[in-house]
Amino acid sequence: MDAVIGGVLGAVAVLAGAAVFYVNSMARATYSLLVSFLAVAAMLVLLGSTYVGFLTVLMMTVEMAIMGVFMVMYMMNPAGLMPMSMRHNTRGALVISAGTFLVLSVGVFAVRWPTRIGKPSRDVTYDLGAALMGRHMLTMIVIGTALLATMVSGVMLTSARGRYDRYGDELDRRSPTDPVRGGVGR
Amino acid sequence: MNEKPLALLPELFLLGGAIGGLLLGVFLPRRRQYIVRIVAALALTGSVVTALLGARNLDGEVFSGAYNVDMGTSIARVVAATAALLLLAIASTELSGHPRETELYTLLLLGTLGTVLLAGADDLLFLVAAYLLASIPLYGLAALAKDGSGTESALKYYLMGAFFGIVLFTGTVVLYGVGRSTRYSDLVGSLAAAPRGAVALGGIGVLAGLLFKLGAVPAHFWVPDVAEGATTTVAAFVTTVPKVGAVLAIYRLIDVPLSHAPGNWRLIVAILAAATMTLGNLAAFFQDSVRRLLGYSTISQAGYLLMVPVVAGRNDLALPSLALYVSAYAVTNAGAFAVVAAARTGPKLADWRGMSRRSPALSLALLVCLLGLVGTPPTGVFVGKLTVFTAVAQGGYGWLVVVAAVNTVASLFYYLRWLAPVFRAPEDKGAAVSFSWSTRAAVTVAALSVAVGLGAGVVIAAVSG
Amino acid sequence: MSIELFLLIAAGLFSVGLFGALSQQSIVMLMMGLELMANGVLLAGGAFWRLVSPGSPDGQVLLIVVLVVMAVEMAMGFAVTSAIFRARDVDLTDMATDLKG
Amino acid sequence: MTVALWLLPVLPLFAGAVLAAASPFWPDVDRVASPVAIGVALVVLVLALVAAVGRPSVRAPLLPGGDAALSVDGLSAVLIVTVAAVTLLVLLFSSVELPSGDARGRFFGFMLLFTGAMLVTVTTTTLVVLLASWELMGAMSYALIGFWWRDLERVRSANLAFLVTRTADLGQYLAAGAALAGAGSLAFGALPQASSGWRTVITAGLVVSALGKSAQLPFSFWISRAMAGPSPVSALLHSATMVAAGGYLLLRLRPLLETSSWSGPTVAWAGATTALALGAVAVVQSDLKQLLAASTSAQIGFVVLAAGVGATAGGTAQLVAHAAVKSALFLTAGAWLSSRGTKALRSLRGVAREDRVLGPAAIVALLTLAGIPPLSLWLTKDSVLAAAREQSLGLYLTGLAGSVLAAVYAGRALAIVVTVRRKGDAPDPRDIEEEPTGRVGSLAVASVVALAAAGAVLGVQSMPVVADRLARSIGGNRSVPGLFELALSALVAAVVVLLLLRARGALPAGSAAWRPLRGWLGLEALALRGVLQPTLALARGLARVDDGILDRAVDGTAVLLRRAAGLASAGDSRGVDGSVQAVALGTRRLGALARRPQSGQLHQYYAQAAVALVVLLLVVLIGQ
Amino acid sequence: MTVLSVLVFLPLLAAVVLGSLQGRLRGRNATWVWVAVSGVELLLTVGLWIGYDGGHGADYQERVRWIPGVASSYHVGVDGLSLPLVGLTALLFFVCAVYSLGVGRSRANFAALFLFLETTALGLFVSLDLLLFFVFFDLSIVGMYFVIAGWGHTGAARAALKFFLYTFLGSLALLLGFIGLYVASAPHTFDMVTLAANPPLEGRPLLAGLVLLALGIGLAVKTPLFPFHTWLPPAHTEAPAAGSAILAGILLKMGTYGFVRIAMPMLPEAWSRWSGVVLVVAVVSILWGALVALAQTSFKRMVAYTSVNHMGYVLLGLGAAGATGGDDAAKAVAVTGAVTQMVSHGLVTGALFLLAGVMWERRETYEMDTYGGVAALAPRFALLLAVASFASLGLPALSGFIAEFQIFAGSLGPAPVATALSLLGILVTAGLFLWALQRVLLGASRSAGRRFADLRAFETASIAPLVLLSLVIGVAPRWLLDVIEPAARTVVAAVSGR
Repeated sequence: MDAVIGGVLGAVAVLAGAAVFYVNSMARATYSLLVSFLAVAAMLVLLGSTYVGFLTVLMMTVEMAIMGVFMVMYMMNPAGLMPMSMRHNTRGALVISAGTFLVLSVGVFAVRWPTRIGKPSRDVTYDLGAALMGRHMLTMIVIGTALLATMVSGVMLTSARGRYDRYGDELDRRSPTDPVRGGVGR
Repeated sequence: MNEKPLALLPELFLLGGAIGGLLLGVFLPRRRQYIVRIVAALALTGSVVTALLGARNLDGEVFSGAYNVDMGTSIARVVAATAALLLLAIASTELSGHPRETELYTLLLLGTLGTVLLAGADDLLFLVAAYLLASIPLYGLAALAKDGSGTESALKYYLMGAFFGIVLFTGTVVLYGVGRSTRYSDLVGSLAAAPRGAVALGGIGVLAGLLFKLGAVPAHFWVPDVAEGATTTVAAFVTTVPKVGAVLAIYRLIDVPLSHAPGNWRLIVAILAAATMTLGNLAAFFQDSVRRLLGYSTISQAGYLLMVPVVAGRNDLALPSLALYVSAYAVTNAGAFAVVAAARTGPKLADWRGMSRRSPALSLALLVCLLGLVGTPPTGVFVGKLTVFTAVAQGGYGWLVVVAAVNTVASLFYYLRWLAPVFRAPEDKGAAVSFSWSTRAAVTVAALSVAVGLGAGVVIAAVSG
Repeated sequence: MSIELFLLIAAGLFSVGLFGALSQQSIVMLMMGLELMANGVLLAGGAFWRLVSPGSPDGQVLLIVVLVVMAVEMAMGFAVTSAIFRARDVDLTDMATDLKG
Repeated sequence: MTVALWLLPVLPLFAGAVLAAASPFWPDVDRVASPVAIGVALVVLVLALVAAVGRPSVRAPLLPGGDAALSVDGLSAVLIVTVAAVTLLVLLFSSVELPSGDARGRFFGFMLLFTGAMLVTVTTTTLVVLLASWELMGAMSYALIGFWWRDLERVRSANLAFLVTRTADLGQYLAAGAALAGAGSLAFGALPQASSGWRTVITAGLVVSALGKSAQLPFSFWISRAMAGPSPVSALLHSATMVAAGGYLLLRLRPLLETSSWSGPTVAWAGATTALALGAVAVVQSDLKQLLAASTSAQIGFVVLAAGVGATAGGTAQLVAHAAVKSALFLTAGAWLSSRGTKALRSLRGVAREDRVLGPAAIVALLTLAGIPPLSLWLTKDSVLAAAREQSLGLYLTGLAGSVLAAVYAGRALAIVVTVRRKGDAPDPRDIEEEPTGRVGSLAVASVVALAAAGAVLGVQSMPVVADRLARSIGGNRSVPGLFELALSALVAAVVVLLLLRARGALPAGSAAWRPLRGWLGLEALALRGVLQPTLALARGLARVDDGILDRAVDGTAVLLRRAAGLASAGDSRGVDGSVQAVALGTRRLGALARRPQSGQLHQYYAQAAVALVVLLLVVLIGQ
Repeated sequence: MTVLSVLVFLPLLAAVVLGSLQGRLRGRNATWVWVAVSGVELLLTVGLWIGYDGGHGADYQERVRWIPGVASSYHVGVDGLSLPLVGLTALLFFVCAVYSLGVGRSRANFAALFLFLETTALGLFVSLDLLLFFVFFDLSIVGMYFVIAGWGHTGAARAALKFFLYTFLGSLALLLGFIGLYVASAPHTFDMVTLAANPPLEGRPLLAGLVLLALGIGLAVKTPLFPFHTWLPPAHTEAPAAGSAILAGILLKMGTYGFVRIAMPMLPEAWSRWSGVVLVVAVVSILWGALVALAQTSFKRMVAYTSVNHMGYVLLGLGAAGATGGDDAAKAVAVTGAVTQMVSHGLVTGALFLLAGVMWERRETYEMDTYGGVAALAPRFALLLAVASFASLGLPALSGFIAEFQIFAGSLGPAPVATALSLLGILVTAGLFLWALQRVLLGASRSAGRRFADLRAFETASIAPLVLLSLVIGVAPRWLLDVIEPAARTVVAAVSGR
């Protein structure tokens, strides 16, 4: 039964993924991607990693929303009003990705995967938390630092005007001078 | 649980410097951001000093085997931080007073931290995290100037990085799948009995991610573009510092988890090394842009660096030779970029014509650095190359040494293409380059590259223990 | 539940994503391709945890890490895209080819 | 005593070097050169006499197995005195006869250097010193033949003489190597003890070098070109010393020649053949100096013959007597050249009648050369021939024919210079080479007279009493010619000379047959065409190969490719350098190729990276 | 710090001082500094020679740890093989300094570069450590590149690049060989003395052959030997006179010195085994160099090719020492001759290149056919050119004869055919020098009205000592041979395994 559900969900995930590049509107593509992610999240839940599955759902939904905002902001073609093909080297991409799939799927069946050892604990999520706080703490600290780096560089790249533009080279303006009034700090 | 926070003091210096600098910089006037530079320099110095002190008494695995404070990590700590320190000198001339100077230093320190962590990673998960930390700041740095070429280079850098990041995840997941763990200490045993095909996929994936950081074939495409597009400081940084961590991480990967795994991994690395150095050299041959030329040159240098992991753990000379080469390379490459930054000349080789008249000191520094990159004695790279060649020959990869030697000769050609106009009489009397602070810095770095060669004995003795 | 099934689906997702990464001109669409690839990796990770070594939480941590890293990378991607769009009004990779040779 | 032996060569060598090198720095050297040189020559003569009496030996370390060793024994004693005496007389002659405008410092310097080298040659006992002096003589002969270097033809003659003799000298290099390999020593005394294979090389090498120096066949032609030098040079080098050195060496190496059965006869035949062939060449020459040059080869041929048959004493006597006679004749020719302005025989008709002292001296010398009794060469030659007859009749007959030819050429010259000048015998203006001075210095005449007289009476060496002593002193077997032989040769010589006098020196017609003889048997042309020109052609060909496509590389790639294609089809070498250039071209292409992936197109980067990764994966899977 | 270190690094110090003072030195002051320093070097060398203890092993040894990790140290010393070359180096650099006094304007950089080159040359000859040797080997290339590129004639840039690339390739091959020696030695070391005392790779013919091949290529390029010689003619043609003199006189010796110092003692078996190949290369170099020189029309190119020929003689002697036949005494003579030839060639070719420089100074061409009759215009020039040419063609009483005679005499036994063929070389050399003298010096002065000023004092003072020393060696060589012979015997004993 699980196998059937897994197979169906998998088919949904792959087909929705394929649809991302088939539909001719960015908005639809975004939705397809979300569907694919949701299907995978469901499979993760099916596999017993409930927490990660739901986390995926949450994160991906938000991410797709951001992506939508992003498109509205910059891409000028938010709802696929102007259908257009934005592909290049389709044939080459097809050959390479098909080849990759071939190699991978042959590998999937050729390899004798290790047999299962052990059983999932009763509370997987608790164990996960313990591992994150214990053995993998340093990893998480590093990822945290990476988040800091992401914030710093992300803000640096996206902000059109930095603090010296707004408050002057000496940072001595009382209030920032912005072309559009009402920004942060007003 | 063997959490020894003090064992990570050098890393904490870097992190502290980054955070402290950032907080400080927010309140500093634009012209006085040099204070952040001083903070960064102090942090880096502290990191180097504590790393040197720590190298005397290595702590080994810390934090449940995620991180390994061994000689390799110590090398990365010292070399990466020292290189970053040298690059601060370039930054001080190029980007002093820049509106995003504070962010520059913060990201430099974070990138350096990421590199160091990459070198010390003893767990695939940690490796992924370190990869992230070593990459993210650099994407931002590449676009620091926010000009057309800078952002383009950042875009390419980022997209390549993202792609190879996913390849790295893939490898990690597959190795985890067949090895039942992500810790190197577990993988040594479990991968030995693992199915060949899966290990091949996983190993290639992880290796590919590190090759991206190293700037080696087939993940080298970003290197020339970033070298040309980004500011000089950043170009120098991304072609110098990440290589330190990447090559040590590859070394560890070959030495530990893949040492008994199916597949001839040493041969793969050897092939990659040969391909990388050859491609880098060939592409540099008729390059007219100085920065791109340097970019390709760093690709070929990555190839030479990659030679050492081929014999990782095979003989006593492997790690010392890597230490020597990587430190010499870092200094020399930084020196070359420092000269470029100080010369303030056009982007083409032809623009360098007559530089020897305009600034003899700078020309001499360039000579030392470029010949150093070739491996002319007595610069550090020579001794590094020599010991690397020796170690690799000792490990039974004589053909790789021959390939490297031939490549070295070939590389001479394009370095000379640069040097030739420098020492030719100028067509018109260009303005003399003043003997400024930046010139002095370039000359100092060049001198340092010779000093590494002359003091090679000390380095080897320190690394050999 | 056989592991081959999940891995096959993961391989499919990975390949579809790869196709997108290779063929899409738009930077955002390209990033969607990368996300799909990561999606496949995520699925494979989940399968490995459950069907090979469910006894330890390492697999779960791996999934978390992949998820977080994916998100971080995407965030960075948006930032870079914003920057280049601001600097030169570029949203297609084909438009950013000044640096070459 | 040992000091005298050291000084004997060192003094002239040092003085000569100083004189020769001084003029660029001190132009006035030309004024003091001749007195200094004559003084040195005088001292050398004294030293030679002292050494000849005292028979000292000296030695100093030079090379392992080859010390710088000099020693005076019977043979050397005779020769050092001869060399010193002839040198003194020739220098005396030169001091008055050399045109005043010439670079006297250089001339006398080289002459002294030459003398020193010759003195070393005849006193040394090791191969390395022998080779050194041997080659130094060759170089000095180059310098002296090319003395008038503004005339390039003379320079070419000098080049030729040097190169031909050096070619023969290679034999001595081989011999030295073989001596070191076979005997472990370069001393003469050790040579006969060398292992047999190496001994063959030593013998052959030394024989070749001696034949070359002595202008024996097949090297004879260089002496013809050597006549381009001043006459005193010919008087010293091409009669008494350098050409004599070859004969001397063969005499000296008699013990070595005796160790093999082939070497003696070979040498003897080489000498006899030269005596015959070059005698014939001498007969038909129209130039006095050329006649004398050919006759020198022929007469030294008898010395070589003597060495081959072991008649060491006879050979020595022939060598010494010939040295005096021929020096006198060359000096006479030189004197006539300056006083009459010509050395062409047809323009010298009756000159001996006009010079009251020089004339008779020349007549005596020519008669001696012809072998007229009781003059010296009659006796010395016959004693050599007597020894030859003991070995082989053919050798004897060949030698005898050679001596008949000697009578013919000497008689012809004699007939021309003594017969009265008739109408139509006036000097041909085309023969006038330089402005005639019309007079000969008395000092010059005196030296000619002294030499001619010495030449005439030196036959006493072959008188039985003297010859016995000489043989004891020098070694080797002694053959006394029988009365019949002596009478026969005297008669033949006399008849021939008388016939020629009657014919006023005219030769029978048949100049077509004589052309090869006039042209010295065509040996020079053979050497030029057979050796020099092919060598030059080879050199140019190799140079082209060496330059390869270097020069044409600038013409661009198209030419390069066309050439490469052409060369590949022709199978011709495009040169060493060309391949370097081709590598450069190849890398240029590769360089362009290596940059092609860097298209700036991100999706292409992705595609390449993906393909590369898949390939890597397959490599891991397939690789062992 | 022994006298050797002072000797090696004093010029470097002076070079640094000159380089930093450039522009502040008036007139010929920089050149005078150069003369003074190289003069001190010469005096030091003379002192070194007088104090030399010709016993076993190297004298004046000094050893300081450098890279202990790979058993490499700053190890210097002189023995019978290196002392003559050290002397030659000191003399030739001094002479070039004096010669440059005649070149008018101040050239601080030029002087500094030559002083730097002097350090590399001296350092190389006294090195007793492979790495140290390599350091100086490579730096000499760098220095010479700048001499040619900076002060050469019109085509200098191209010629310099070719020189650099070619010789650098050689140096890399050499490095591979050194690494091979290091890896094969037990315990691993780069120390020459240790390696020579205990040669690695005995009984491993294939590896030893490969290492020898690498060393051989590296040294053959530098020497240069056929077919690696094509960088030489353009480099010489374009280089300034003093540069050519140093290049031919000193730098080429680094190659041949490497053979006798490194290849033979450290790979004796392989040297013996492959001596046939060595001999073939030697013979081809001799004949090729001589014949191609014969065809040249440019005086300087001609002299350059004769260098190939003369270096071929050196290799002939060394190759013969490795041949199977022959006794050790004869082989020692050959090796002694080879080392003597290095010195002799340095003196003679140095003089010839300086004379070529005089030709260029006067008429800016090396084409011999444009000269003729110069002897009438410039007797001092003519005298020195003639003597130097005769020394080069091996005339007795000059150094070339002593050298070549020993090579031939010693080599004939072990290698009869090769030696016999090589003898043809001296004949061709004789021919080409006579022809050259004829074209340049002799004949009626073809260039009526064209002047050719005779040698000036500085020129005479620089060239004459070289010729005179060649004469001294030619007449009384014992003082030199006494130094060389013990070392040559040691080398031969090593190669023949006795």
